[in-house]
Amino acid sequence: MKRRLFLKSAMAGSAVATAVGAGLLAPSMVFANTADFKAKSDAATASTAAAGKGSFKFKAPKIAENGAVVPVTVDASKMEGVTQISISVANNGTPLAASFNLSGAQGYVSTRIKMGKTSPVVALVTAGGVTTKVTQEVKVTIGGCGG
Amino acid sequence: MGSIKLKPKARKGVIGIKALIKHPMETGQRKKKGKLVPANHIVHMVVSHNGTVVVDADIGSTVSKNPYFKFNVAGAKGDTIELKYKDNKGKTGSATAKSK
Amino acid sequence: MKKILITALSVFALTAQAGFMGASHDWNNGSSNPFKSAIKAAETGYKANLAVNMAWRDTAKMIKAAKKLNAAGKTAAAVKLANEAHHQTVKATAQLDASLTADLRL
Amino acid sequence: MKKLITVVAGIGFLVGAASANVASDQKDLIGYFKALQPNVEFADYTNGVYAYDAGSRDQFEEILDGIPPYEEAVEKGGKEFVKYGLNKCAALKDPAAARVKHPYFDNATQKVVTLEAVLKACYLKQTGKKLGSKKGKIARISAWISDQAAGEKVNVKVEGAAANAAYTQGKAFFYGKRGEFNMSCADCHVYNAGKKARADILSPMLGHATHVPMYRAKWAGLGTMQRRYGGCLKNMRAKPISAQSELMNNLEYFHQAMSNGLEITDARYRK
Repeated sequence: MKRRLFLKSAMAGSAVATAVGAGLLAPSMVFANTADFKAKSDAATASTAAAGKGSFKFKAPKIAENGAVVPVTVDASKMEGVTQISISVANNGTPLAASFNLSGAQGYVSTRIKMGKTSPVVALVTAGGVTTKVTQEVKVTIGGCGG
Repeated sequence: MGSIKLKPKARKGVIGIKALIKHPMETGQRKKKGKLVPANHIVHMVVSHNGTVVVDADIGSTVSKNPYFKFNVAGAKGDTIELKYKDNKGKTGSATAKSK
Repeated sequence: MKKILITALSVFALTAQAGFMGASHDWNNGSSNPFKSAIKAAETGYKANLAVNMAWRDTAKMIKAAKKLNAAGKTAAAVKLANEAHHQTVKATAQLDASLTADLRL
Repeated sequence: MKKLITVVAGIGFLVGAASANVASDQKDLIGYFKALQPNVEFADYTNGVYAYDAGSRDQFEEILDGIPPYEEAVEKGGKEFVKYGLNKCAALKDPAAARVKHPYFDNATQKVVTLEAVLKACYLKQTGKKLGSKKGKIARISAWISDQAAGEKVNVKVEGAAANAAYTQGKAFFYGKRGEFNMSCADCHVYNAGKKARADILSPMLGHATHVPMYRAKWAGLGTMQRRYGGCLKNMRAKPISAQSELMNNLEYFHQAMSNGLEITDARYRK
């Protein structure tokens, strides 16, 4: 029992230390993107609201191992005429992470994003002028052990 | 900035293009010793296949440090793949590789 | 053999030190300079912890901070912190014996 | 004086009584983990914590499937290995063999010799300069050497009384409580392995030695086994003990021996 108590307090303590030490992820991530990018992000957010549910694959972890490196993959290679793939983190100040205009490349993108807190992550695919989305909630928790 | 690792590999008529760019991708929001680290991240990236642009991407600082990307393009062994990027400070980088 | 002797000696030193530290607390009460004895107890204890690789992470910081407080004339706070640092060294010493023979607990 | 004699006798007794037996210690440990995680096969402990959690394993495999973030550093380590003439030192001539041989107990010096210790000594001999112990160049070169042994098995040998004494000290360190939190290495990595410390899943100590030096996303770089020791000790609120000191080397000796029989892997990514 005593050990358990110690362990618990140890975890709490080190987690705080980790968060401070790493200084990696602010609780709210409002990124200093350019105005141009912000406009693109707003446009993506607007089309997100209007988009119907996509039939493509969007792979993102349910629980991020490390919020600084969250692997995400959008696979719409089965769809015809994919012209754009965007990835947005809904709870970010500027939600858009990246937007890929594809001209000749297949409807497939894999990358890694960073997330400061739990948020729905939205993949948007535009094919033949129609935009659809798939949303996946990614949980981010502060790590316990630093070292 | 740093180096780019570009690895195009052809398989069944499709080149899988893997790229890893050494870049801090600073958001401009991170503090180090009480001071904000200035934003320093890639904003634009273009991938070409035998001289034709196949991917033109707008990149934000939400993309992880030392960004990794993978794209697929129809092609064959020996094709030329080029990647170019520009960051918010105006610095550019590029790499070219022949597909394996 | 040499190594065993050294270990044995440091264990002996620690045991002796534990006795000394117990006494040092009593001195505090009657001493005209309570900080001096408190900080000495903390430093002696810390040195002994270091010698057997059992030192705690923050003890040295606490000793340093206590000295700073004392220099700033905040004697009561300085003594309190020095005593806390000393207390850490006593607890670290208490961890030693078990840590020399610990094994998987099934 | 009488007290001194008693203490000496006591310690002498302990060293004798705790005569190490790697095979039986490991058997106990494997049994412990088997009871803890009945569905995890021994060989899968090569993947460490990723043997325990499917969601984390997915991300691990995804990252390895791309360009692993340490790939360039390890390649650089390989170039540095030649550039600094480390291939000219007898102990490193065959890098794969060197990884498998270390750590070992050297009867001549009566000390545990780690791979990093050999690297440091060889680097000093070849360049006249000192090499660090935890990250950067030594981690890159050591990782490259370990890559050459990928697929081979960890096989630490503990033979003879002096080697046993070093191993036993390392074992006691691993299981002994220290620091302000009064924790041992085993409190996390044996008794609570697989459980969560907030979002982090605690890794089982079985398999810790298969992928060192490791790349940690948190470090955004490579680090040696002993770099991690320092970090863990700090988390336990104990004062870290110098990397490559005799005590840390003895800890590594025991620690690596507990991974005996597991495959050495070049998949050195950890969160």
